Amino acid sequence: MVDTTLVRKAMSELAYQDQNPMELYYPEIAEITKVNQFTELEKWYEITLPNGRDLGHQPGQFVQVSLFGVGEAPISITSSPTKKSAFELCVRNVGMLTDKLHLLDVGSNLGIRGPFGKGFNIDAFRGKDVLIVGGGIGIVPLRSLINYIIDNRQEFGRLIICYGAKSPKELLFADELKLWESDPEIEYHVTVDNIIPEWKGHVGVITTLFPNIELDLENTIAAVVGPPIMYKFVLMALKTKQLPDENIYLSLERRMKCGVGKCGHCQINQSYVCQEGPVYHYPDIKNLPEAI
Amino acid sequence: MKQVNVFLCLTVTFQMKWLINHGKNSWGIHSMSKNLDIMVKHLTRVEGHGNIVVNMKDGVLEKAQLDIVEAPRYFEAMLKGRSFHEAAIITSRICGICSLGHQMTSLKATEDALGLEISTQTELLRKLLIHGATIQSNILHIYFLVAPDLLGAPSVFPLIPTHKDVILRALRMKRMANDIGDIVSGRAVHPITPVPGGFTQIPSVGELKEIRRQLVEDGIPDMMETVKTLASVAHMIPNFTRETEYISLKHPDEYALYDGDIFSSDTGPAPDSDYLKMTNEFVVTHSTSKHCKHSRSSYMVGALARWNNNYKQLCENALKAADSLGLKPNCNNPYMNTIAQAVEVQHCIENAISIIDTLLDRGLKDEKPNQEPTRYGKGVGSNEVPRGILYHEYEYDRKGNIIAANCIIPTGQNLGNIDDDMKKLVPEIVDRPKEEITLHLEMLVRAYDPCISCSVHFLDVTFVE
Amino acid sequence: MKSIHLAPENVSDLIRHLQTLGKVFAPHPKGDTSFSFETVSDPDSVVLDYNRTLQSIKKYFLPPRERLMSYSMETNQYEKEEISAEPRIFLGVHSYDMQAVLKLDFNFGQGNPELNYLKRRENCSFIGVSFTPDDYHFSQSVGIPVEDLKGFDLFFRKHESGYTVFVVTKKGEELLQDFSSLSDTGFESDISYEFSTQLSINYNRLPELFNHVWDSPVWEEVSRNCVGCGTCNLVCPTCYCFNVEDNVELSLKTGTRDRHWDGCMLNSFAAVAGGENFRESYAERQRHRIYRKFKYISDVTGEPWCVGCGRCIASCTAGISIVEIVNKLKDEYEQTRLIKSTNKQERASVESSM
Amino acid sequence: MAKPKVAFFDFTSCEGCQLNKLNLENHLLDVLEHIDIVEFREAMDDKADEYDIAFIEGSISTPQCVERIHDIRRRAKTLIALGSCASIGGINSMKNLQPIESVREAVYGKDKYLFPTLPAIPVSAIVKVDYEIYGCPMSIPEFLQVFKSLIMGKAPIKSDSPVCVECKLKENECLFERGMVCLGPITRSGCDAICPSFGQFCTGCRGLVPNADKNAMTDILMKHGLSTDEASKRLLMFNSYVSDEMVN
Repeated sequence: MVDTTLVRKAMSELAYQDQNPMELYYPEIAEITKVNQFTELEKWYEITLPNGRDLGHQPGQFVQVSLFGVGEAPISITSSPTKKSAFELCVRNVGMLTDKLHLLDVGSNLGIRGPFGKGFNIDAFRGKDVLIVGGGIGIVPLRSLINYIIDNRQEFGRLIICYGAKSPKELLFADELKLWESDPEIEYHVTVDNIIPEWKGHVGVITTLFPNIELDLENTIAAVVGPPIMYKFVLMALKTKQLPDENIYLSLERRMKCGVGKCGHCQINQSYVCQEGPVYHYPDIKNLPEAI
Repeated sequence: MKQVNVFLCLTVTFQMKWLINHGKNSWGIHSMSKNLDIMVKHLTRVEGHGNIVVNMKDGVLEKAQLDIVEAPRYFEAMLKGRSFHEAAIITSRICGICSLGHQMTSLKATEDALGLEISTQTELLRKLLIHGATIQSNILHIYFLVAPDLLGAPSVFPLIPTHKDVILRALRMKRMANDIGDIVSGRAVHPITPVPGGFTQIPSVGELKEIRRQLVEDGIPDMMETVKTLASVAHMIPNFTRETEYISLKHPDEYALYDGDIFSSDTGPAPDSDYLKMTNEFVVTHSTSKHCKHSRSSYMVGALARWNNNYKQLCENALKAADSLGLKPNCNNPYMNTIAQAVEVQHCIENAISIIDTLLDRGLKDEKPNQEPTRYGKGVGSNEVPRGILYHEYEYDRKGNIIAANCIIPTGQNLGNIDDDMKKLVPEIVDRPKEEITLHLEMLVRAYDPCISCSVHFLDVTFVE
Repeated sequence: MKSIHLAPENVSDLIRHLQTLGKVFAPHPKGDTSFSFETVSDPDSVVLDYNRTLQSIKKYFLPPRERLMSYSMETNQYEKEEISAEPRIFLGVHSYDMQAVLKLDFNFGQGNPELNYLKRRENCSFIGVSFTPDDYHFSQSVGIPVEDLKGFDLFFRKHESGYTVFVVTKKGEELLQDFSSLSDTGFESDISYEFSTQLSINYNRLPELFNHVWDSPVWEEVSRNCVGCGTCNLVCPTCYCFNVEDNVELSLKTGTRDRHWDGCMLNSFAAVAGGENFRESYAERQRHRIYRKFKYISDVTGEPWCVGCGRCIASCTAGISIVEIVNKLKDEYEQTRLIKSTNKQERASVESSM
Repeated sequence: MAKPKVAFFDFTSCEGCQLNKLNLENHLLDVLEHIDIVEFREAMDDKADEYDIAFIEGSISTPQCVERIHDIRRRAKTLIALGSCASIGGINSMKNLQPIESVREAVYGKDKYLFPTLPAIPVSAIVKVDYEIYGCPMSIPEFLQVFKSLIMGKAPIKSDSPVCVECKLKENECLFERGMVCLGPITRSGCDAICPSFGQFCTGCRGLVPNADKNAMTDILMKHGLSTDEASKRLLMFNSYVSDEMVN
């Protein structure tokens, strides 16, 4: 640890100050303890911090995953905070870091910083019906919330899950999906975009699931996560259903380098996604022109 | 407008065909009954693959041709309309191996055409650069391209484990030479700072001192070792001679590289404005590039030509090196070009040191390049580049844009001479095994160091008997 | 206020004195017509009369390239970078650049205070100098006069006969302690500094203006000549965005994690791995840059986040001026408001006449 | 793990990039630690049937080039365009500015559709290129960066910011300040602004950044003293190959 007394002294001379300066950019070395290749593109990892320390995250938060020699990238946590001593990530191979991450197996090390950002405000969901709307890998952070609710089922009302993917092949967490589907306490709806002969379920974009769902408008809180293009349509559809904006939470993706509100990449108008997001209360951002 | 032969540096095409019409000399007797077909394919790097084809039937040499076919790159057309600021940038791209030489020659031509005077400091720095480029190119040729032949290896890579100290020495010498380029001109390949009228930026005193240190502490001892290494394999160099006209620059006060008059070993000096009379480009029907001649059917340019014309002006240690490597004045063995290159390296190292001393003694001055033309018209630049004498000629309009350009490249000037050497060589060695004949032919082409791609060990030999 | 008089020929003596107290940084000539802050090795080469330096002193607290750590890819262990907090004295700083440092202090000191920045900021003294505004300076329009003393320990006011050096802080007094005895003079600003370039709107009203101009056609108009080179970001003393990259050694066994300045005008600044770019057009980027200067952070701090140094204007090869943009936005906004209100009046009068 | 098989090929070019590889001197032996060079015409006779990584230098400028590059592509797992000629057409593409319609027809006959712009075109106009290393000559640090990435099995970082960025990071005095005109504002960085750092204007040898606005850049050049003709010539020095023409 760096002795911060000197710096604190310096800080007292600065025009602005609030707390002790921090070493913001140094990761903790964690270990991959389980791996599961979900699809061609998505791989699931269980990560254990040194001494099995609890990550202490909220559903919807992310960590900065770093691989030495490759770099760092923000990745959503997919496990529920109710799972202690290890956490889980599910990674789509879309970039340089994820490309390399996909080559790693059990026993490999990686660097972790975080958890960062704001997750879903669980208190707002408590006692309410919960509508989950997940598109594509949007289901990854939502799974953390879903499993939290399942683990604390009595604290919440209905649990309605709407999950959409491009094709059946791209549906993640297949084993859990079966559990959700068969769980009488979960209203599970799934759809795929493209018509595939062997797919017997619903076909169409995710909003086509909505007409069949009855909502208790005052008493339902929605959590929406998906690709940028999805938000416009989902929000429009929810508006049509007359769900109040105050009842909607959503998570936004932006480029991030630091995770601590410094590097500037994730900024949406005046809001830093890594600080005030990635999960936003919809009324807070609906007037930000750069948000959606 | 004149077709520019700039691609000669990269592409060599010549064909020869003649009848051996007598059988009375020493080789003729043996060759009377000889049938030989040699096809050396893929001489060059690209699809145009250069081929050495030797075809002898009943002792009569019917065909001896070296084709390297590559599309002309139209530099002459590219230069048309270009500003004098851009000419050297473009022409340095004619050849990455002799980019500095092209640049220097281009700058001299532009300065001649526009009446731009350069300072003594600029001239000294340019000479230093030319020394760096000459060391670099000669070392590359000696160690990477010729040494494998002399050591019986297919390339330099197998020599890394077996001759690691030699390879490391070669790399060190190359780095040292490139450092001169990097520091003085920004970059050894396609130099940056030399512009018409001077330099955009000059090195610092500290940087020059560092180059000097390298030249003294590494360059000189490494060169001594180089001479020893070469001396140990010099017996592998074929013994072949042919009376030849040698053309190079000649300067009254120094071993001419940057400056001087054109000088022919046959006819003596001529001003560089006479370069057309010295080169006399002519079209051979079977070749896309022109040949050159002067007082005979062909002439040679390059290190051996410079040695023969100017050896007296080399530094003492260079002459000693020549002596220990068996290089004598008026040497007519083209294979000895490689040895002449080594001798030049010795000279360039020592001369570079004294140029740096002069620069440091004078004190470096931050000078702006002189880019205010005093006239617009034609100008010629000539330079000794590693492979021989290089000419650029430009004509500028009143806006400082090029109207016409001409470049004559050393490799092109040597084509006829290679041709004539082969005429004499093939019959002399016709009795030997084909592999050996082929190797001798390859080594001959390589000795001229036409260009990395034209001379190296990628000659894929195919016999078509 | 305490002060000393310093004849021009004595400036070097003072610098030599300061060098006994810490490492001294000051403006030096660079290139043909430019200046840059450099470590002083020869006090006589320092230039106190300069228009602006190519980069502000930001480069000493947030280096253009900075190593964050070195690591081994075999053992997954890393070493932190040592950040030196040696005493440093910055001489010849203009008021706007000082203010820019204070603004960066906010950016790096609040939220998650960053040790790297703050450690470098520690043990620094600042000596200001007055300047003659040129065609690009407009600091007064953003509330920073030439003789703004905030942040300085000492301040040089230039006269015909040399400098009056004012003592601003206790630390400043200590810097002069063994150099010269102090006299007491007032600090009346009897010199007036004319700024030829000015915002046509009081900076206090800027956040309000920026409430209305998001959709202004001015953004497209001023971005027409923009090539997105990012220069305006990279010369700005209050821009602090950065990128982080891993670089490995040729052994492929060890490497470093480095950060370097980035800019929101650049292509991939807002692009995510999936390919989406959240600010695709130059106009959108320009708008973001200017909103960061006059709205986003200003809403929190109450100050413009532009210090009026004029670097972005002076160095824009396309001739785009932040002052012109703001003035145009204001004009355009006022005009549309006028049209709206006139329309309303007209309508009202039409209606009443019916 | 077996060392990757690496091959180097050259097409129409000045060979400067090949030379620059040999100019790695200080790193050359370290580089060779990681790879097996199976084909490198400049330095050896050997040939191989397939390559893990093929580096291509030079522009495509004849039908034989096309045939050969297809052949190399088939045999290469990863194909990399090395230097400006291979990656953007480079200085060779200046000849594309000449009227050569008839030449095209004559040279390529019915196959001329392969060459809508003329002989000198980048490798990517013919086959899929996995990565590009820009520069005339290619920059050694960038070559090493890509090389290391490939050996590590990760995608190399591709710079899409302009040379201005590197100049500003180095605190160079802007060449426009010195009365020069420079293509730095729209030229892809990665050279560490080597030319401006040595006081020479950027010639655009690394190609243009994505989204480059040539019209706006022409305006800038004209604002700083070039005529329309000079401005467009300067812009086209290394960038005469226009990719949108290839679409047709």
